Amino acid sequence: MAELLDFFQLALVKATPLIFAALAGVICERSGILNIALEGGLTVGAFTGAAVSFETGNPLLGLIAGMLAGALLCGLLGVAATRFGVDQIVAGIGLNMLAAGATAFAVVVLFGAPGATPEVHALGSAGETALIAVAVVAALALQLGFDRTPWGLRLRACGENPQAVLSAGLDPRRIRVLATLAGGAIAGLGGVFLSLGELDLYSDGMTAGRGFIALAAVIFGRWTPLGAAGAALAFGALSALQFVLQRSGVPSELMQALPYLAALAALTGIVGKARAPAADGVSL
Amino acid sequence: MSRRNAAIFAAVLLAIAAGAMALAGANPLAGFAALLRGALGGERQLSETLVQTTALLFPSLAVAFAFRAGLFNIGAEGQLIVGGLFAGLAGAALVAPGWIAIPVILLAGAAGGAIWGGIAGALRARFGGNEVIATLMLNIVAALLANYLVVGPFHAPAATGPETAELPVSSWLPVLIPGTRLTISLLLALALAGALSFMFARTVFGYALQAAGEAPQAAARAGIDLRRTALVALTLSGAIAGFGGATLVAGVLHRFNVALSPGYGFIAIAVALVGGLDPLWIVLAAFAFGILQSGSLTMQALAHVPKDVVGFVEGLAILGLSARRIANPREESA
Amino acid sequence: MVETAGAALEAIGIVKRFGTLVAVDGVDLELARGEIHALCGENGAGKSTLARILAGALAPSAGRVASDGPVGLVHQHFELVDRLRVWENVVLGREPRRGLRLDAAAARERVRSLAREYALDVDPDAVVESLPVGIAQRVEILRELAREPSTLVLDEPTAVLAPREIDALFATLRSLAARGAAIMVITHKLQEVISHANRVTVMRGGRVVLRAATAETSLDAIARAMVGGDVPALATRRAVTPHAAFAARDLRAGDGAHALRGASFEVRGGEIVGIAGVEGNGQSALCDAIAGVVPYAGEMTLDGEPLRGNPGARTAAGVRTIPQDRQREALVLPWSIARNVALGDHTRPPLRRGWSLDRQACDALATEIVRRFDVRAASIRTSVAALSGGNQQKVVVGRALAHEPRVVIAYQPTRGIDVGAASLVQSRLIEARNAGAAVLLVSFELDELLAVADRILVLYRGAIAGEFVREGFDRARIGALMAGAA
Amino acid sequence: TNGGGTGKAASGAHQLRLAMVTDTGGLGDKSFNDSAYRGLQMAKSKFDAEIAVQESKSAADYQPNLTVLADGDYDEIFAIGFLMNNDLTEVAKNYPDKHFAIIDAVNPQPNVASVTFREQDGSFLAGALAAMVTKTKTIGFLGGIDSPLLRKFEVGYAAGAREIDPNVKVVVKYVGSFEDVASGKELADVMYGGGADIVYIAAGKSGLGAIDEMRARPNAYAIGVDSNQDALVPGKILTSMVKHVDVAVFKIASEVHAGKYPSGSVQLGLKEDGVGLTDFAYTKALIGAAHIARLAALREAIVAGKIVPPSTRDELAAFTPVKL
Ligand SMILES: Nc1ncnc2c1ncn2[C@@H]1O[C@H](COP(=O)(O)OP(=O)(O)OP(=O)(O)O)[C@@H](O)[C@H]1O
Ligand SMILES: Nc1ncnc2c1ncn2[C@@H]1O[C@H](COP(=O)(O)OP(=O)(O)OP(=O)(O)O)[C@@H](O)[C@H]1O
Ligand SMILES: [Mg+2]
Ligand SMILES: [Mg+2]
Repeated sequence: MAELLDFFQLALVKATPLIFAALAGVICERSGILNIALEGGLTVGAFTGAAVSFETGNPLLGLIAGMLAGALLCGLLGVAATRFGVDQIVAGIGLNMLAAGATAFAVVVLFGAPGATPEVHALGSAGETALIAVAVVAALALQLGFDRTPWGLRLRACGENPQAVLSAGLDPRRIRVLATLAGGAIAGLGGVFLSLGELDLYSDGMTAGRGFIALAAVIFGRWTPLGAAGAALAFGALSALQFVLQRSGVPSELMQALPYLAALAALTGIVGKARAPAADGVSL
Repeated sequence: MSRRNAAIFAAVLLAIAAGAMALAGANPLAGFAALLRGALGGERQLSETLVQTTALLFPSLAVAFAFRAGLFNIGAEGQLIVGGLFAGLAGAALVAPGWIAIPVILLAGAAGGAIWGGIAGALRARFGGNEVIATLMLNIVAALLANYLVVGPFHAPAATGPETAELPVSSWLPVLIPGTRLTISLLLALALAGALSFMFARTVFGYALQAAGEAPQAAARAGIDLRRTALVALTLSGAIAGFGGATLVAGVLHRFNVALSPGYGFIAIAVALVGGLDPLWIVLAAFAFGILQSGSLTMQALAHVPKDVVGFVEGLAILGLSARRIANPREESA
Repeated sequence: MVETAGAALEAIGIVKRFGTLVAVDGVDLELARGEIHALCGENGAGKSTLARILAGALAPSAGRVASDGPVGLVHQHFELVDRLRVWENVVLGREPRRGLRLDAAAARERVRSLAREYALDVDPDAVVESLPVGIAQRVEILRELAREPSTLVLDEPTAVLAPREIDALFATLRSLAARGAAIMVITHKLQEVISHANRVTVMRGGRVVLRAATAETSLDAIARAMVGGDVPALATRRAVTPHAAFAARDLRAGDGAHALRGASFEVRGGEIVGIAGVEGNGQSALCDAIAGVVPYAGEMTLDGEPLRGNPGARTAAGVRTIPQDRQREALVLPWSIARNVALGDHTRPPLRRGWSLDRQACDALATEIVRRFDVRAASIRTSVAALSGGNQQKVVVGRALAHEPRVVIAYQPTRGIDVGAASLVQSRLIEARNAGAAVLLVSFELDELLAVADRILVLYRGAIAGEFVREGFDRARIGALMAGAA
Repeated sequence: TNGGGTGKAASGAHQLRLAMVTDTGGLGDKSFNDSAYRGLQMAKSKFDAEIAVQESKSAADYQPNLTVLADGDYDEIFAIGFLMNNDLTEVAKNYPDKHFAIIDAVNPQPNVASVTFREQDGSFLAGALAAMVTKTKTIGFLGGIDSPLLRKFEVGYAAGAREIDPNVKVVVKYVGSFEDVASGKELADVMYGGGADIVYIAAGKSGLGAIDEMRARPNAYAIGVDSNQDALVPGKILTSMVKHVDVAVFKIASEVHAGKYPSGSVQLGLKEDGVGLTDFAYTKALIGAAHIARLAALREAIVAGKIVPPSTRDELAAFTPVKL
């Protein structure tokens, strides 16, 4: 019983950054921006959170700064995709490289040694628990926001037919940029969870592909906040299971590959046919 | 992007790169000079640049091949890895004269890449699954698979690292210039670029492929089977990338190693787009990125510019170059 | 005559340049409250551009627009969010709220009351993608009406509507005008202009070439102004001995409201069979089944042989189609004319030679089509994206008729193109018939069928409801059958 | 020669110039690249040497990186990591007048000095220590990515535990990454939560997370790796299995400074002080003098060749305790 509880706790902890990133993905994709740069959003969020907490000694400021950094990075994608007609996927790949390079470089410049920051003031286990709760609440709140508010309606419309949004007298570019800013802030929070919630430092590569698992969760969750959060939770449980079952005969690489294989399976429609937003990935 | 915007963008990029170097305590001018000298400064430098060009060229042509058919293959990286893996396994196992072994190794690589691309193609053809996501996921699965096989069942007994056994010397690709790593794979890549260029411009197959990419509904009405096209295009695209992985194994490393690629498959997307998806321009674009790849090593050594700055600048470049429209030249006029 | 009560909108000296092209070249226009104003002109005359400028969706290069209230624009191609509900589409951007929340009940009620007020019957909870075009158009109009515009501009609103729906639309517009709004309708259907509009403006090459009250002008005068001369006469039909060519037995395809439910008919060589009917009665399914792009049940034969296989095999057998959406279903827009003319025939000689496409043969074919169909293009290397809609259509028709087709399936081949081009296309169909082809012509415009067809079949709810031969064409009876009379 | 834009020593005296090529782990790996770099920095401060580092992004970079440095006038070029061995052979042949050294591999070229370590020896002592101290009779090994090198640590550790007490359970887990700090922490949580009270952490940066987890748990201890990590959490890191890459690099640098260019290969084990446990600065009381004495005896046995710690899983299966 206690073990089961431990397992659930571990699954939740594993899932939380995925939930944040997946929610960010849902917001962006429902507005029509296919955001491959979630990984980069997590990275800059984690780094900025740690760096600002180091400089100010205040992890809450770090949290805010991490969200801003995520918003900035993904907002860049939003602006590029709405103002410069970029190809979103290529831009996303570029942003991921940029985020990885810039943070690694900044670690050297700011802290004198490569690889990782020193330990910083973190949010502590209370903060970690709070952020886990925030992730769950955010999923619920976003679902309600999508279904029940004018902004949700506009966002959904924008991901389906930006032209129609334009002729309804709204500016789809603005909506998309706002969506990437909001999504980026949430992805940044996912990064902050890693560096200041679970841990108390930033280390190069610490996001370790979580942004890509989140993309899979978005599909698996059929582009809805609750669905994506649920998928993220399932993927979190898979990783937790991987930890527990390791070396019981199953290759650990296979266990690690499960979320990605699950996403591939989702593409076959076995979890039910869901369509991506019609204008997902279509630049304006 | 207009020519003027492109110029402004390039200037901004250079400025940011210079700023980053200065921040790192390096002299930007020395950095750029080192970049050029390291890439083009002599026969050896040039040959290394061409090695990088070749390494980029295969996945770039692979990406262009799929894009032309309207399929966003961002899985060239995974296809390259699996191709290299197959080539490494075949090459280590095969004891045969070079004229047999080398083609077999290269074809094994192509087959590996084809399988990996074909999975995405089948998902697309059979279920309409989005190939962007499929190829993205397959990249990660490829890396895990390679690690599992190379550390586990196929680990070379003598090797300390995650790699397969060394290929017999007779199975190495012949070098073009003695004392360098430049092999006939460059010629193969150029020939492939030429063949693809001809294929797109002249052949019925290329015609159908591009029609399916540009106007799927019209193509379907013209008797072009879209599902088959998706399967064939992604499979062949994967085969090209996998072939490239095999040339790295047989020509550069002489074994498969999990660190085979620094992300050639991702940079290839930028290369393909900069080359306007036109094989001949892609050759030039690959050369330009080859300069960056190979010159950046010298930048570290001579100007003490950290490698992360190079990654950062490459990211910026890809971001900027993504601003070229590739899809529909006819903009929605509203 | 409706009383006009001053100008709702006034445009002065409007100029719009795209690069070197002057799309609108100094247009003055005044729309009066209470009037229905028709805007006509050949393809590329600048109508849509002007409309967008009037509605504020596009900034003019010169000139100014003054209006005494919002200007609504109903687009040529609908701009609705397919996967949202009707009410969501209508209130988008002006949502009623309760606190932070969207007040869905109020929104539904708003749509219902608007629908009642203007007699535009629609279910607020229907998902748009499930709606037939005529209803979707109502949604688009409702959305504009919800903004209470003082001027409403509609760009080719009737191109996709059935005659009855057209009448209903104009009834709505009339009641809107009666409340003091100004209405401008762009259309290529000159009969509508005469029957429903108060005034007409004709554009040509970006300039206004005719302004008139409809009561004081004629269909012919408008057409001549548009074309800048005489409208070319239709080709004459020669007597041919018809022979059985194409036959369909109990053909079923598609599902839902637009399905084809068991149609049996034949089209003989040397005859044009017109399919009359309101859109959405199975026409698409019929054409798609013959082209082989959708699954179907039933049998088809060509000269007694079963017709099977994929679209390519059918093309090879001599079945040629002119699809309904030329830009998506027929052309590869970025490609040149020369490259486009091979599409569908790229797998066979004479256009194929070994592994390659024979460029010379493609060029020769393209040159021939451009000549015979009067395609207005700089050269055969011009990208078809740069052609106007009418000229694109000519390329599509030219390609379909190029290789001595045995069967031609033409779905609304003159939709959206100007009278001159339409006449040319119709003539070429008649010539193909004269040469022995079996032509199946689907049109929602009865006038076109009456002018061109040898025989008319009425399609109603997916089945053939009546048949008329040319000597016995009965406009009223056909119209009644189209509307579902027994 | 190619002096680049780098500053030359002002005086006539020759300035020592040293360079290294990292493997794809790069600087900041908290493992042997960092350790080698420390060695270079020692040489820098001691001999006023000029140092340069070339980081590699892929396996294909090794050869050009080595070549670029060989073209510069460096007195000694260090190749860090076994992965570079083949490429080094090529470059060493092409530059017979240049001097190289490689860590973790044996290279036959005359102008290359090779240094390898017997990680399993030190790990054996770590395992023995853990088996002596554990209260739960369960200890853990946490690796980065499963690979032959890491298995030398894992297997030596397990053998050492078996030597002391065959009933001690050794839980082995791999993070699957050297960089995933969070997963390192979570896995540590699983291991400590599953009853292990001591975990030997050989996971690069992922290990930072594991240490973080350990710190927060009462009665949980860790054993560090590669460099002396004892001070990270004083009293809770029992010891560190140090692998003196830095010392080896510095030693070669000193010889070069003295005008001698070493070549041939050395294998550094316990005897040569290439590997070994730290001095229990914070944990003497905790471990107790008896255990420390027993460790010393084990060390002697290994040095004397009476115990040969296994280096592969097959050898481990065949390993039977010597029972001194
Ligand atoms: N966005 C644009 N960029 C460049 N040229 C344009 C653009 N939009 C329209 N044009 C040009 O302006 C001219 C007028 O186009 P417009 O769409 O107004 O014609 P139209 O009268 O509506 O034609 P149709 O009857 O075919 O709908 C055309 O020649 C077209 O080439
Ligand atoms: N970017 C562009 N450059 C040049 N011409 C353009 C461009 N975009 C649109 N056009 C022109 O604008 C005109 C109007 O485009 P639109 O899509 O409305 O076609 P259309 O001529 O109205 O055809 P339809 O009969 O289908 O309405 C066309 O003549 C087309 O050539
Ligand atoms: Mg128009
Ligand atoms: Mg038009």
